Amino acid sequence: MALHAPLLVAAALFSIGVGGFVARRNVFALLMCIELMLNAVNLVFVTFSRQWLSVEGHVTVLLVVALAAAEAAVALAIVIMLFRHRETLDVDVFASMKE
Amino acid sequence: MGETLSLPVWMLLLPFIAAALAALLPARVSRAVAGAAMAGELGLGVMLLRSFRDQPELQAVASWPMLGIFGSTLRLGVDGLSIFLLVAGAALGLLAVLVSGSERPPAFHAWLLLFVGTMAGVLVVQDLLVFYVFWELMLLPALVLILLWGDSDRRKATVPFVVVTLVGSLAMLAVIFAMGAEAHARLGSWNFDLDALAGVVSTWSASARCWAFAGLVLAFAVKIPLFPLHFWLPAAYTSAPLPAVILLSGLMAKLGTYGVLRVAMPLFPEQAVAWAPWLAGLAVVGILHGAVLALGARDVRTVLAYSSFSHLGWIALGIFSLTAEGVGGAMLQQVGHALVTAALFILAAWASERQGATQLSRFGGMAATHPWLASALVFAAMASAGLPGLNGFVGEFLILLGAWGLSPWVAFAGGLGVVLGAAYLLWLLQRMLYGPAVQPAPTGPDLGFRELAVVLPLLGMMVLFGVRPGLLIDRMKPWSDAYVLRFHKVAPQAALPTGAHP
Amino acid sequence: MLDAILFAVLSAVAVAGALAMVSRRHPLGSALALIVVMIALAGLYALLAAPLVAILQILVYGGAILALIVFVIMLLNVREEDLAHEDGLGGRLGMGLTVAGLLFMGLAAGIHAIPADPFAPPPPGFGGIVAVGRGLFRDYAVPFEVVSLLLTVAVVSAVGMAKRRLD
Amino acid sequence: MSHVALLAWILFAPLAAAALNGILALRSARFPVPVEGHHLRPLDRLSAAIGVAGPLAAAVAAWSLGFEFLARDRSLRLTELDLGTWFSMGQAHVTWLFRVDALSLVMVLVVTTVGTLIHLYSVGYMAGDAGFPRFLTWLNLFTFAMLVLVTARDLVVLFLGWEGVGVCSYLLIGYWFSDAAKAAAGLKAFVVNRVGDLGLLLGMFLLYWSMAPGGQASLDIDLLSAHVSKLSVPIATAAAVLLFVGAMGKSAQVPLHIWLPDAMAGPTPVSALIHAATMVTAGVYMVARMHPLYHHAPAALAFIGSLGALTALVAATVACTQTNIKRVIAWSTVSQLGYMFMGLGAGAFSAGIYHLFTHAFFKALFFLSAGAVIHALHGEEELGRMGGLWSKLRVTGPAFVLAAAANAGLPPLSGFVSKDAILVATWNAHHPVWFAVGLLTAGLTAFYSFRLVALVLAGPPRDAHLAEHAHEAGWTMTLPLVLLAVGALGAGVLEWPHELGGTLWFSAWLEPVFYPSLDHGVHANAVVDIILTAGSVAVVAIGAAIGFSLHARDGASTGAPRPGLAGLWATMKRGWHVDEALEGLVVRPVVFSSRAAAPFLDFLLGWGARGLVQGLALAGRGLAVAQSGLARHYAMVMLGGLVVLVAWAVLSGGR
Amino acid sequence: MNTQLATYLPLAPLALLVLGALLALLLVPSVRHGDPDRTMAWHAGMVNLSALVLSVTLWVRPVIGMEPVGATGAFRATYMGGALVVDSLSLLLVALASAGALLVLPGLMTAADRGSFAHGELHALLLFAVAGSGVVASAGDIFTGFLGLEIVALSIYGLVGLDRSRPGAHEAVLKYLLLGAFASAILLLGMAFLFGATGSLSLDRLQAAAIHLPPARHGLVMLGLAAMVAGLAFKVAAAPFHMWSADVYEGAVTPLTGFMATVVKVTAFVFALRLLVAGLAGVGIDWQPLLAALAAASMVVGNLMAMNQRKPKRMMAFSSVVHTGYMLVGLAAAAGSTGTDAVQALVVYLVAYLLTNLAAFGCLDVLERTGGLDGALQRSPWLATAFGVALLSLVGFPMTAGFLGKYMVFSAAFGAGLGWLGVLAILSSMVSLAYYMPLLFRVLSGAWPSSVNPLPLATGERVALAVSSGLVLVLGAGILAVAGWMVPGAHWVAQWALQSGAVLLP
Repeated sequence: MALHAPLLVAAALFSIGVGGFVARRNVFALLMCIELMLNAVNLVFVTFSRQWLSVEGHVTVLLVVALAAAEAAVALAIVIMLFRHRETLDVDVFASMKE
Repeated sequence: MGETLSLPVWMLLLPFIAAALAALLPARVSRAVAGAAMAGELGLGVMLLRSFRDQPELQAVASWPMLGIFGSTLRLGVDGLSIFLLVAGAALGLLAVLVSGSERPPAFHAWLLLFVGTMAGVLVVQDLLVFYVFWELMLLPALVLILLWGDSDRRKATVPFVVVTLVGSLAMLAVIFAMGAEAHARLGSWNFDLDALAGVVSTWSASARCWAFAGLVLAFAVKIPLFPLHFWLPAAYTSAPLPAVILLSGLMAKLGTYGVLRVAMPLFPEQAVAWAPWLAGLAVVGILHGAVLALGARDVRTVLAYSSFSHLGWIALGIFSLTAEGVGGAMLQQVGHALVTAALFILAAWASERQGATQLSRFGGMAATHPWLASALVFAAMASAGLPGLNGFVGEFLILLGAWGLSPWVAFAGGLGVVLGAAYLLWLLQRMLYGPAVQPAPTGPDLGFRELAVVLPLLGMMVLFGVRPGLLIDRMKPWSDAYVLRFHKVAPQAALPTGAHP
Repeated sequence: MLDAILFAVLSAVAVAGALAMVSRRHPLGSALALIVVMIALAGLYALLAAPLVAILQILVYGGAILALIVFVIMLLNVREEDLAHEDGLGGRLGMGLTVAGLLFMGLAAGIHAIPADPFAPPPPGFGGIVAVGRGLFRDYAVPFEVVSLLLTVAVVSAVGMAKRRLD
Repeated sequence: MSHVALLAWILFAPLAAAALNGILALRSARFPVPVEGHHLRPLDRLSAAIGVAGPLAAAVAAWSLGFEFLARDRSLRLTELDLGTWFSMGQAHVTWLFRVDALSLVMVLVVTTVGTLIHLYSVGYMAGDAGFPRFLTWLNLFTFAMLVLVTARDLVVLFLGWEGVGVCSYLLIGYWFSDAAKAAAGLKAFVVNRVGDLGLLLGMFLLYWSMAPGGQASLDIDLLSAHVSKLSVPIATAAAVLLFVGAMGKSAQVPLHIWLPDAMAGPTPVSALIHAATMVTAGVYMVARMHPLYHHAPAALAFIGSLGALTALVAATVACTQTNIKRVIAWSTVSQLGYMFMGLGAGAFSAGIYHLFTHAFFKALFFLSAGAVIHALHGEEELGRMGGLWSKLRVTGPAFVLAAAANAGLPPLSGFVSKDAILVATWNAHHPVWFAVGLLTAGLTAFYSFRLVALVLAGPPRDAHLAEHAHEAGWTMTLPLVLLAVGALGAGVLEWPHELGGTLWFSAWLEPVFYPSLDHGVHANAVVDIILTAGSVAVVAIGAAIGFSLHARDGASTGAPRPGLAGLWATMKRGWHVDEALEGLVVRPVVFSSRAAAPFLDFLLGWGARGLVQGLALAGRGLAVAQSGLARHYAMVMLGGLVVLVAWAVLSGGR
Repeated sequence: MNTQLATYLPLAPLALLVLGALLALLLVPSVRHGDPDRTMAWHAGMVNLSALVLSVTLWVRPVIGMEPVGATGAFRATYMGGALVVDSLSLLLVALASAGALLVLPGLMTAADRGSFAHGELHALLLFAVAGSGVVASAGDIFTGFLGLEIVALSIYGLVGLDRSRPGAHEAVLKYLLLGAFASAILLLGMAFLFGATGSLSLDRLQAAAIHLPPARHGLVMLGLAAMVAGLAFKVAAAPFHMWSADVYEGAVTPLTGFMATVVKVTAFVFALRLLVAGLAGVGIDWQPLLAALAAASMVVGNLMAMNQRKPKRMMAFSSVVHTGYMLVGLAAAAGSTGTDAVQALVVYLVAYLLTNLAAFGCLDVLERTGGLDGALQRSPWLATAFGVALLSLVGFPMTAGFLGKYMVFSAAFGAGLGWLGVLAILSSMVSLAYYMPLLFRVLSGAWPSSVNPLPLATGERVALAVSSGLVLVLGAGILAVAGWMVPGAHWVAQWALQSGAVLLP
């Protein structure tokens, strides 16, 4: 099993996440797209640490997971605040500032 | 290399120090301080003149080592080109303070002094980067003086003035960087000294030098202003307060031509020779265009503003003729026009405040009510029209003479400016002074003692320099002769034209 | 050989799950799809000699984060009309995925440029809890501590924003 | 007293007088004293004394210098006053160098002598005018400038005098500046003169640069004259013509003559001194002074002569039709100047100068006596209200007649001699056309001169009331008339033709000056001369007779002699519409561009500059579409950027 | 004092910041009596001040364990096997960050009094943000640095989101967070590829690996670079990754905007310096075009957008995009050249930019709060003067910090053979006049409603504005060095910047 395959899978997942991010309007969907991208990144890390046989990649993955959790926490807090405020999960509603 | 402190350095520092003082002191005192400072500046200038030797090279040189990233050594000094402009700057500064009302706040005089100081900086430094710094700083006092103490429509006036000027000087900045980088690559260290750069850029490709020359000329042409970059001028001149306009048209405009002489042409002689006819053409267009506009203008200050534009065209024409006569005449005219334009603007302002208006339609018959003011105005106007025996003539004559050396047609077209000049000046006098007295009649007394004390010396100098211009040109001649010789080398036919025969 | 097949299957599941997640209208659906992706990824990690990461993937992600998301969705008891009415989602997705496809092509091309030398067999215990733990707490103590700081900040921000007005 | 000192006196006495009078003028302008009637205020008396003393001193010095010269060998009749360098740049080295030789001395004598008389006259004429000192200031200053002009040895210094007299004339024409029309007339005079001056300047430049390659570039008249032979004929011609353009302006040659009739707005002494005796002849002097150049350029001479002939004829026709006493004389001056140039064109320099000399006397006399008439009629200038004054004006009347006769060229008056010399010269120089024109002009001249005499003096008064109160002026005005009359009568002696038993003292006096360019035209076949002279005298007599008889009848109108001529008469009266033509061709376009075209151009420029900024701002607005406020749009843009970066990485990667 | 302990002294500023932040958390609930807001503010101020003083002192007098690097007086100390680094650059960043926090603090307090900030969190988060840039400053490996950036980002989210008074705040924080997370993911992807290419993320090992990197792996490095640069471009708001900035700047309360525009951006640039100039210095790839393209895009787009803005704050947002472009010019020059000139230039520009924008946003805050910009000169001359100085510095007028920075960066660009970029930068300076000058004119000569009273300014705000605009002039006076006169402040900055360059390129 060579180096390329998992990398390609990661690239695919990342791209799908990106595509979703630019397409969706639902806050949760957007958050999950970001999670997906982070997971793709993790896959890349794991793959390369498999290649280098260095544990650094694994450590990094764990830290990225923590990072993801942190971001999710803040994000969900914002979602709660916004929902309390505007009764919606639609991101497009928030476009008062432009040009 | 000279010592670290010399007369020019003191002349550079004095206005800044005085400005700091004037800003902090109460109004009345600050005006006195400003006047004293300018008088001192003038005194220093006279001392400098007394020690001046009639030789082409830089004199009273001071030099410092510079911080590496800024260049090698900073040289300050004066030569035949800059010395009289420096002294004239001091004189005009004194004049500006004298005519500025005592009700002006301290800040006003502080800014006036800063204006003079920055212009002195432009005149004495030999390092292009520092030259640029002063060149830019010079804009700030002008801007503030107009914006804070100008007329009602000052906003409209300053925007194009500032933007166009800054655009021009940024073009110069680009060229400066390019040259500095070349020096950095060639000499191993940043160096903006004019002489050093002249050696460095001479190896550039023709097209590169063309672009560089164009950039520099653009920066200076805006200040002169050279047609078609003059559209900012009338609004700025007419909305500026009197003391500011004295410095604007008296000296700042000359710094444009000074820059061409000092920076643009020596660095790129071939381009100068190649472009001279076209630039001279633009200058002539400016002469005529300005004169025609002045003929049609309906406001005293507008007439004078356009006349200033037209006269700067004369100076530019002399410079671009690249003949000893033309360049010398231009240098003479730089000083001469400073006198005349200052006198004209001052007298016109006094006339307007007595008439309570600046539109010519509301003037008339002033020669009957204010004979002395009228006589002074006629006198100054005649000097401005280049009447032989007054200081306007010799310069214009030499310039036209040189222009013929470049091309008879240029001289002819420029000569039409002599006719138009007489026309618009006399037409101005006709509308202001002659004819039946208008209603409401001008009020207030004729010229008082203080006003005479201001204006008589000016008129006196007009006669003096008209009859004995040697007092000035004998200082300038060595410089201008040596200067024109540079262009022999690159193009003999440009330096001593035989006058293309019709 | 078995690895290859497993890898193929898991990758297929992951990609399919990802696509499903992106295209589901209701967040709950997307969340479930995401869970599938993560489990598949955990499998891939295991295949790539990262057992600990695989386990943590399932525990932390499948457990904590997803639970958090679902919990919030429930907490807000979002009604159907509160959802973003994703009219024209298809079109946007199409466009988004096309551009993303460009990105994928770019990444793929870049990946292809890498020399694909086969993996050396991992040393025993590689990616095990001991190795990773030693790395985490000795060599990479600083990042670890920084992450703790990060989490603190996250909590402070979250609380600060989410708590009701003091007055 | 040494010659140099005399020359200094000649130059600076008037200047000093001008300065002193200037102070008085400023003072009286600032602290005005009311005037009553035609009386001099105390201050005016002082300034009158100064103002007359200045030119008088100059005149005395001039005459003594003249007699000194007579005592000398003709080759030594030269005096120079060197006041050092004026300016020096490149090859242009100009010095304050004043020189009096035979030619200059003639001019100096005319200027100072006639000038002094006119100063004296104006003391009476201007008495009671509020600005009396100012008037004398300008008059003195003018005298100084004119003397500089005629004594300058350097063309640039000459140009100083040239413009100086122009300014003084501007100020004097507009002397009554409260009348906008008069001031405007001064403006017109100055600007038209400037057009000519431009020609003069360009001529100097051409000479300068043509000498420059040899390193002999100079504007010193004598040096130029010495090197003039080095010039190629075309260049010499071009330079000569350019210089002559200057003369056209100053000496009112077609088409630059339009300013002179309007210049009559000034007080009459001004018309007499500046616009008859001295300034307007400056052009003639300058051409004569540059004679080596013109001798070197025959084509230029031909041009000058032809233009002179044209001017003489045209002006004469116009003079026949004028109804304002001063305008008649003004047009006649233009015509006489044309005569002089015709003479120069024929190469008869001394004849031209001689006509200048005599003309100064009789035309000054003409103007002053006319002024006396106007004075007598309380400022009335219209012929339509004159007539029948012979009995009233015992001194002025005869002087007026004498002036008219001299102007017409009736023998034995000075005008006859000088005009005859020119006519003969044209014939001998083989310019029959010029001769014919000259002859015709002579007839016309006689006609309008005596038309004027008839309308002013003869017949019953057209305005009884005016005639009733007419009175002779005081001695200050009549004395100059008498003296000038003597001059107009006797000046002819100096050049009385051989054939009539005279000697050519005048041309002999000028010969050392004109020697280089052989002064032909005078020594010729005596018989032919006699015939020509007789012919001209006949024509003149006929013209005079018609002119007088037509207008001496009582009830004679100032208009066309018979209705058929009315149209032509009107055209001629309008000066052949030259003024209107120039107005339309030159003034209108300039005014239009100054009011409309040029400002519009500037508007466009400013607009373009602003447009540049606007354009950028517009581009910005286009860009702002992406700034929609929607997060996913921003993300899309970012994604685009990322794709580009990745593409760059991949494409430039492998190497 | 125990030398063992003394060797850890250089870590003091960072430790101080972190502990201060945590202490603030403990203070939040406990302070109930007295005036809790003031207490918290004093706490934050003191911590920042002492961090500033400490780092400056350490720079002036290095202690044991800080080995000199090169001849410029630069130094470096490493801890825990290179995981933590304290050198001239990191001390400079800490100093800048805490100084920035100090200068926005008064404005934030006034805003908090008006708005309904939860003060405790406010100051805690501000401290955390500074601590985050402290982490970036002394991170020994890229990932730690990235975590530091995330700390800063998360605290900014919190700071923006805390403000319940501004309607725009929620929207701002939402956009910022979503796009920020998006960008972080991209950045992480790049990091992963870089890891793949070199096998490690720690800087010194990266340096070592970069020097003899098999060409076959260059592709991977490029891929990683592309993604990381994209992510960083978002953090520094470089076009086309800038679009969030205008909305977020507008939505956030102005002092906070000032903090974002300055400290966050500067921190990200320091990270970029560490990664690109130090980390990958050796690798034989030239990615100048990448940065040059970003720089050009930022200058063009920023200018074009800024010209059309009616709200000064949005205008400033886009103008700061333009300035990002200038900084990227410096970065590109640094990436290209091997000398330290470019790095020094960039660092000087960072300092100038920080001071200038802090002054500008500070004045803008006060002015907008009280009756707008028009004719502010009559209302309160000193404030108008400060704003004028800031604007002139933004234009790059001589004798202001802006000119010094521009001069050095542009000349560096010309020196590094990026002449076209230098010319473009100068052109963009020309264009920028079109939106800076009108603002200046409004302040100087606008007509103002006479009803408005002279501005009520808190003492702290006065001091902050005076200090920032004053420092702008002091730094600008550095140009006097042309006359051989080393203006102290400017000279020190130049020296510090020089040493920062030296530690990056040993």
